[in-house]
Amino acid sequence: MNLESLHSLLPQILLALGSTAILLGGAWVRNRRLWLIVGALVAVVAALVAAFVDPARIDILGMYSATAYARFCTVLWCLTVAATLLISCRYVDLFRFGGGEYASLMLFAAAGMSLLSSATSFVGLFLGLEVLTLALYVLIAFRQGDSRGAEAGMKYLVFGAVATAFLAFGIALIYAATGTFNLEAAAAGLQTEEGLRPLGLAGWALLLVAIGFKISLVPFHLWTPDVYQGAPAPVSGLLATAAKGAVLAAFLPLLVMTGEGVADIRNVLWLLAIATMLVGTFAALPQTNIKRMLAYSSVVHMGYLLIALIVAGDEGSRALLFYMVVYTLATFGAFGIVTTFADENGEIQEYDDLRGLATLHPRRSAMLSVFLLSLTGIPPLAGFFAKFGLFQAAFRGGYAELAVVGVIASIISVYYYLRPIIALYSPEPAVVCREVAAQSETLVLVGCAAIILFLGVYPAPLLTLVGLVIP
Amino acid sequence: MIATLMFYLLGAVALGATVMAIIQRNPVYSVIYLVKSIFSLALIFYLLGAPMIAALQIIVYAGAIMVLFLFVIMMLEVTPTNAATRTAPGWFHWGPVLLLALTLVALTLMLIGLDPVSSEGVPRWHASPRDFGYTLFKEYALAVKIISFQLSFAAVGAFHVGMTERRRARQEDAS
Amino acid sequence: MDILLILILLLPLAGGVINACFGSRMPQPVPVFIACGAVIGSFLACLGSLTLAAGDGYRLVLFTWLKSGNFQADIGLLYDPLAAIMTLMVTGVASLIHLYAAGYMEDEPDQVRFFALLNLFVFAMLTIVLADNLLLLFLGWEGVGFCSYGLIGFWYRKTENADAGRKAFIVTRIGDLFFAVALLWLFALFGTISIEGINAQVSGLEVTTVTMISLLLLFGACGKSAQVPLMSWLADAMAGPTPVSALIHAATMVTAGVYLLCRMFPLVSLSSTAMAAIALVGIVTALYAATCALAQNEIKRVLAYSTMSQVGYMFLAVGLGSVSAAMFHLLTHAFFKALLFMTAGCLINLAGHENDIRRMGGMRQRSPLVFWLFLAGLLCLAGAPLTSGFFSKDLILATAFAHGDPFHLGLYGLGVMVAGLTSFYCFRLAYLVFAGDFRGDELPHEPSALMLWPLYPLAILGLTAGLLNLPHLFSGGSWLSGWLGRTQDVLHLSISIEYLLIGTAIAVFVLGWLLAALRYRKYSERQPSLVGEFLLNGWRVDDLFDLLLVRPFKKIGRFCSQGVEAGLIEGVLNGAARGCTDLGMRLRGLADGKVSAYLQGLVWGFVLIVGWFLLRALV
Amino acid sequence: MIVPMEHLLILATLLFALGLGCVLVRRNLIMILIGVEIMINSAGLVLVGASAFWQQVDGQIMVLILMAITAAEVAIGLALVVYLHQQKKSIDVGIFDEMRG
Amino acid sequence: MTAIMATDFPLLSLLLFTPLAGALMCLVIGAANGTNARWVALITAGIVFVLSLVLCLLQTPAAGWLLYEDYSWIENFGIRYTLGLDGLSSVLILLTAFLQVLAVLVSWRQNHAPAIFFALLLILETAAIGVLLALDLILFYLFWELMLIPMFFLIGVWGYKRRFYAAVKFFLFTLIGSLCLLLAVISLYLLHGEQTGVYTFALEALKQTELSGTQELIFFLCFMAAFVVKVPLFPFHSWLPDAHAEGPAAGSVDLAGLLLKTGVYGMIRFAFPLFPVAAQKTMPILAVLALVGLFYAAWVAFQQIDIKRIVAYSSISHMGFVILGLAAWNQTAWEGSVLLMVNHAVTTAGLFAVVAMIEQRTGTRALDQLGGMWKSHPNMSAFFLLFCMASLGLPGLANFAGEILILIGVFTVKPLWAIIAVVGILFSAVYTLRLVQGTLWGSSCEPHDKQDLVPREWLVLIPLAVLVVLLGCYPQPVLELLREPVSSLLMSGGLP
Repeated sequence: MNLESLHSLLPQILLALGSTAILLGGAWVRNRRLWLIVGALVAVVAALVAAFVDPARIDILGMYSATAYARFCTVLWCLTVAATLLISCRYVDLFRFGGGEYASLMLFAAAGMSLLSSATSFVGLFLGLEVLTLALYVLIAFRQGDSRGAEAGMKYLVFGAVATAFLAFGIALIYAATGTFNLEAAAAGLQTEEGLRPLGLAGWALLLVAIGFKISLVPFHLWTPDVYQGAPAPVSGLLATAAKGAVLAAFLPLLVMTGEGVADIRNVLWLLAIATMLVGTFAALPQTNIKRMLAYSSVVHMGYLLIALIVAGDEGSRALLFYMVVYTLATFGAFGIVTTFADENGEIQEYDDLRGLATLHPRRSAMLSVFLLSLTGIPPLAGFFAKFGLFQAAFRGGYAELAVVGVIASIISVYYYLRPIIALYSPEPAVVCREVAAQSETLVLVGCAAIILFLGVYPAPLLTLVGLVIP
Repeated sequence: MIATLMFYLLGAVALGATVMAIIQRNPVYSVIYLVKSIFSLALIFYLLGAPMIAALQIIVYAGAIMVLFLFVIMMLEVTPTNAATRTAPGWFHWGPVLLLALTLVALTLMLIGLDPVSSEGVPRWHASPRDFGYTLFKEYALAVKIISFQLSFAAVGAFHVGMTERRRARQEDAS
Repeated sequence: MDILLILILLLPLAGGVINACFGSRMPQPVPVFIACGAVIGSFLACLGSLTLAAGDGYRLVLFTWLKSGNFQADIGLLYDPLAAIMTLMVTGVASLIHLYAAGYMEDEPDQVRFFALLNLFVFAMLTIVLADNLLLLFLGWEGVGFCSYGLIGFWYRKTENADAGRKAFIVTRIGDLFFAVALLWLFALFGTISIEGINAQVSGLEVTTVTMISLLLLFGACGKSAQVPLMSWLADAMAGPTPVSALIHAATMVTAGVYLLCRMFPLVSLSSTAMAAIALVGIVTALYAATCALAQNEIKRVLAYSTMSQVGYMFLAVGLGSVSAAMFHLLTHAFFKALLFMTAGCLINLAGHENDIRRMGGMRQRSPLVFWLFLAGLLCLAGAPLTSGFFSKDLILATAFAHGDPFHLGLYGLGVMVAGLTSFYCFRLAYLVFAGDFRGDELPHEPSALMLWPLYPLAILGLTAGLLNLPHLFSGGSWLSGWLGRTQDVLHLSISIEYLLIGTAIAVFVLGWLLAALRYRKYSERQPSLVGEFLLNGWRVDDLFDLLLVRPFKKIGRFCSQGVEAGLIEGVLNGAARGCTDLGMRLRGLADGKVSAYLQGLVWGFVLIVGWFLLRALV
Repeated sequence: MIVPMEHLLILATLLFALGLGCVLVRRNLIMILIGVEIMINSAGLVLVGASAFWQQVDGQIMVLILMAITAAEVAIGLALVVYLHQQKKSIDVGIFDEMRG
Repeated sequence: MTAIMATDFPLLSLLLFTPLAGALMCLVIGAANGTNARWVALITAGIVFVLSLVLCLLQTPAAGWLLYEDYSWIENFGIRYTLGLDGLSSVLILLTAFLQVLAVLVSWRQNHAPAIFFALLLILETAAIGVLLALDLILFYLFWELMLIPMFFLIGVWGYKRRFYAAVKFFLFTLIGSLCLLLAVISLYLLHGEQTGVYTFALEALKQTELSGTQELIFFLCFMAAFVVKVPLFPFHSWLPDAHAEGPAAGSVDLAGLLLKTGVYGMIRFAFPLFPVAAQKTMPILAVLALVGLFYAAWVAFQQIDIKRIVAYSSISHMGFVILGLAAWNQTAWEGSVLLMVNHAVTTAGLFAVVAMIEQRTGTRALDQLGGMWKSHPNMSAFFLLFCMASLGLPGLANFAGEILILIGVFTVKPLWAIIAVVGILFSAVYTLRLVQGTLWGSSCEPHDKQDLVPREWLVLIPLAVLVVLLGCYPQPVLELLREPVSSLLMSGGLP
């Protein structure tokens, strides 16, 4: 633990210290908005540091790395968390979220995510994941006295704990087989002529369960809609985007490093991808609650991302990262809109309650439409190029069948994405929701929508960037 | 030789205690059985050359975590009567689940069995507390720090979640 | 001169368009003036440009209508003797009819529409006549159909009228299809659709092809000319105002088919089979219509069937190879039939808007003038000696006789028989309308002077038009045949045979008169016999068509819309949608809210993964 | 090594399966958490065994990390248990099915 | 690729993005006041119309692109921003721009969120123009899909009772087709990249790709899936009647006038030249489907009660005619097809406009409740009659010119097809006359609004009526424009 390592870990340190500081400060100054803003600032600063301060060294104590890829992810999650904080301004007042804890836990989660996606050893991976999960346990059940929040927290806790156990046992098995926690070395140690060693396979099976839970792959997805529905909308947004993205981001190098042994895992992933895409899609069809729908949609999108993971290589990684960014923007935005529609009675979740909101809130409705259409993958929104890159990668990698299943899923997805939009624009209003969005909310959402539109027209910058950072 | 025998003995005890812990209807008994299992595991750890871990196992697990469990159980007065499921008795679910667990065990064991790890000729090894501490605070210093953060935030989280309405309201008033 | 030629077409078009667009904004008599002026102007232009037509005719191209690849259709006029005579007749008769209509429609609030359509109709008819290519001819051809649709259904408030218009449009359009196919085929063969071009190139064609194309043209002509089997629309078309009946169904539209066949005569005449078919269609129609006319109760329907029958004669003439006979009959028929219809209009007014001859009678007392005019028309129609109808009909029959072979002699025999029938129903009509006392109870509605005035020239023309092509027996020079350049149509029969033929014709005429006089001089109410009923309904052809065409069409339509569209396609789609939703409901049911169930799902997933890996490791 | 590695793995696997069984079968939230503890214990067993097998301390340190993490998790988990109990007066996970579908 | 008119000014982009800018203006200016939005939309549409008219007049009958723009865009995927304007596209763009002006006028009284409504109309215009200009497959696809969104909203938000059903059906149908297209485009791109090492989506480059017979067939079918659904060809037409019946008037005008046309354009510009062999091999199938559709739609139209649905099915029937012309694969037929497309757009737009007016005045679209409109609304009825006559193919009016060219072209290749198609003309007469009969003639229904045409409606109908007559009597200018593009497209496809 020397200065150089600390220097390389600067963003994460900033996040951790910032969260502690806010926690302490929150005990004295009970001003909710202040701490949210401070938290967002800290996150942004961390992101800037990660983006522009060259790390002293790449390898940090054999546990983490400061590669371009890791820093890119750090920036991404930091910004997401900052956005989440900004979007919660009105929300925290509305539901009287305690002063500093909320912001502090968010930052802590950001630290966890950033550690997670820069992990180079199983120990680092495990720690990052636990930091993230722990923060989320609390955040999901953050709204006091809300029985749904409590239920969601309980469900996430049970699953999280079981997943932790699976992860631990998987890591233990792999360690037993190879004698190292380093991802690369472990992968090499598991490799034999014919593929992975059986012990490695057993370990991987356990790891897959844990990861599958975290990014909600079918059949480990069942908790997802309940938790998303019960959690506060901003937290759901974070859960659906950064929390999943971080795990995927950690998973990508893991898979890349596994080398040829990946062939064995690929089959399982192939199966999981197809099951995830289809089951998620069909289950989303009859939903009438926008948060649940978005939950199932996130399941489906994880299936799409699995395609990129399976393809791997440069093409796959690029497609994955691009898709992840675009998906994050859109999903986050959608949850953000749900956040802004919340009032004292709770959040507006049912489609029936959305009816006719467009006449009252044309801008937010338009933005929600943009987000949902981007998720559908309709040009000229970023979602199109994301899917385009994905399918193209799938074709190049020789997984045309996955692309076809993906296409089928996106066709069906039209139905459930369009339902809330039509509800929004229907001429006869259901309930009168007169909540005016706070400035910070508008700022963040307009930003998301603008980026989605921009990337939909001109995705080249992000594509180039992503091409630079792939592991 | 004795160590080997001890291992099997302790393993059997651990398994037995665990089974007992699982099937107890009263959580208090479960916890007690679990402590028994943890003790046997700690001994096994010792036999495997990990005295520090064995000690910590007893201190942390048995001493802290299990006590915490007990504390909560006592606090909530979770007795067999009111902890029992409202619907069918626990046994009702056991059939399919046991089948599942057995399949799982069988599958995993078969997988493990396919990959024989030749442990013959590996000498007994003993990690001294000194080595342990040295590695922990040298190589894994970062992990230690993260864990300390983690624990403090766990405290914060637990505090937040566990806070009663009344107390929260009082806090709100204060601000 | 070109401008005159263009004016022939342009004036009615302009009149129609101006009336259609601005007529309703003009003060009342102006549209009528415009309409009448346009047609009369057209007639004058026609007279003025007549010299152009002599000899081989004159060709004028205005602009290119359609040009694509090697296909080219111009807006071009071909003004040759045939077209000229036809143009003259159309514009002339139309002028008179317009004037008559101005009187007839005086009280009609929606005059503008009427006159606009009437003008357009004349324009369309002139387009048929003057077109130098088949596509332009087709334009007129269809235009005539549309205008007749609008005019027949002019009194649209009564659904029957509108339906009659629709029937006319659709039935004639069936014929148009054949024409269209012939057009396509001709283009495919010759690479041109110019009438002259085609007629110049036909000689090299195979006979079968010619036969096929000619038959297609024949069918096309049948539609417009109401010949068997596409004849059923004409009788219903009487639903329109009387001037319309006069214009469309006497003088112009129905003659379009005859004109087309004459136009394409160089092509058609190459195939003897086609010629025989044309003749046969003609005679069958003549016979059919004559029998139907025997039993009709409405004055205009009688006239309508008589038109059909007379047009049948014209077809017969074409089939016999005598263009001039056909054109001769066409002309004379135009005059006296227009006269008849318009007088019938007067009669209907006089009878108090009563159509049914059973409720007329004694009309002579109501207006002797109309009686004489109507009688003049009837005499022409019946072929009374020395009237124009007599000469033109005689020429056709004589031509048939002159061929000499059994087939044509048979045609002649049937023709004579039809002449007898014609005479019979003409006098039946005359007796029922004029003899005895008035049987209706409506007050007369005196025809205005404007309605009567145009009748005189027509009556005179009807009675004297025979002079146009007077055979040499009557020391005539067959002027029409000469004008048309068809000297081969002039018959050179021996005097005795000519006298024999004339004698037969006169005898048949008298026989028909006598029989009619015997039966109808005294009116008596009687139940129609079965045969009468059958004839009254036009041999129940409508029912046959209904059974053969309309009902299957509707049935298939129902099958398509209910069976295929709503049942199959929508069914499959809805089924798929429901399948998806059901699957969705089932999958969503997996998440039943219970943690235990969720955990089991997790473990099942784990088992599957491990199982799969085990399989991989074992194999 | 005092015992073959396989035996150790078998013992651990059995423990893991027992823990998992506990998680699956019991509906008492506390018992579920206890089941998770058993599972994590079994992971620790493997790690210690592997540590002995490879003669490295790393595995043991991982066990320590596991313990700490478990402690944190249990702290939050039990706080949640208390919170849930406050709300519904029960810690039976089966009755928390307000959200479904 | 050289352009005839060498100009550095990006005229095409200007043309393309003017409506988009107008849409933004609509949203900004019109948010508070609906009238502003209407005027912005009208003015924008007018500007685009004038622009496209100018471009049309600039066209020379020479081969090649009049204007051509090519910029680097997304290098990572080899996607370029390539636009090209030739006679074919300029004719269709002019049509689009023209109809868009009318669509704005038709929906002038739209009161539910007018700003968004008109913005969507303008976005739709951009998309349609983009489709007609794009020469890069992904650019094309982008605009192709972009057409969906505004149309979806127009139907789904401003439609009638079953609007969600209709909108989703429309969206799903077209999306299924276009995703097939996307997959094929991607595979073609990869194949081309593997063969030449150059990864590009440029149409010209992709034409050079060497394909095996099966590959070509599969790609072709995927391409056609998108286009055939849009056209729509039997049996993929099921979305159209619903979309028309449930959509607002402007939606129907655009649907019939713009969207359907892009399908045929896609075939001519992309599917046939890219896969000529497969195209020619499958032509008979296409022709058979076209013919079946021609009659089938006519029969179904004959059974409809809703007048809007009758017009919708008549669209399907006419588009069958268009496709039949394409299947003939020769100059005359193709020119006829494009001409018929233009004419049909004008005619059908007129029909939908009048139907909307009828519905506005009577409150119903059911044939059995209507009748005798001529009595109360003679002017409107006259226009309706005119459009109906054009629709049933009366010579001298718009549709006939195209139909006869198609028939002539088809007859020289396959006489039987032409003969069958001729019968189709009769069928169109049958159902169209039923439509006229039920609305204009007969005893009068009691319309609650006795007002005949108002000035705005005159403004909509007169241009359409003039065009209907003009295109029927003198379609030569359009045909001149089409000659070169069509012949070069035919050449690149290889004449059989």
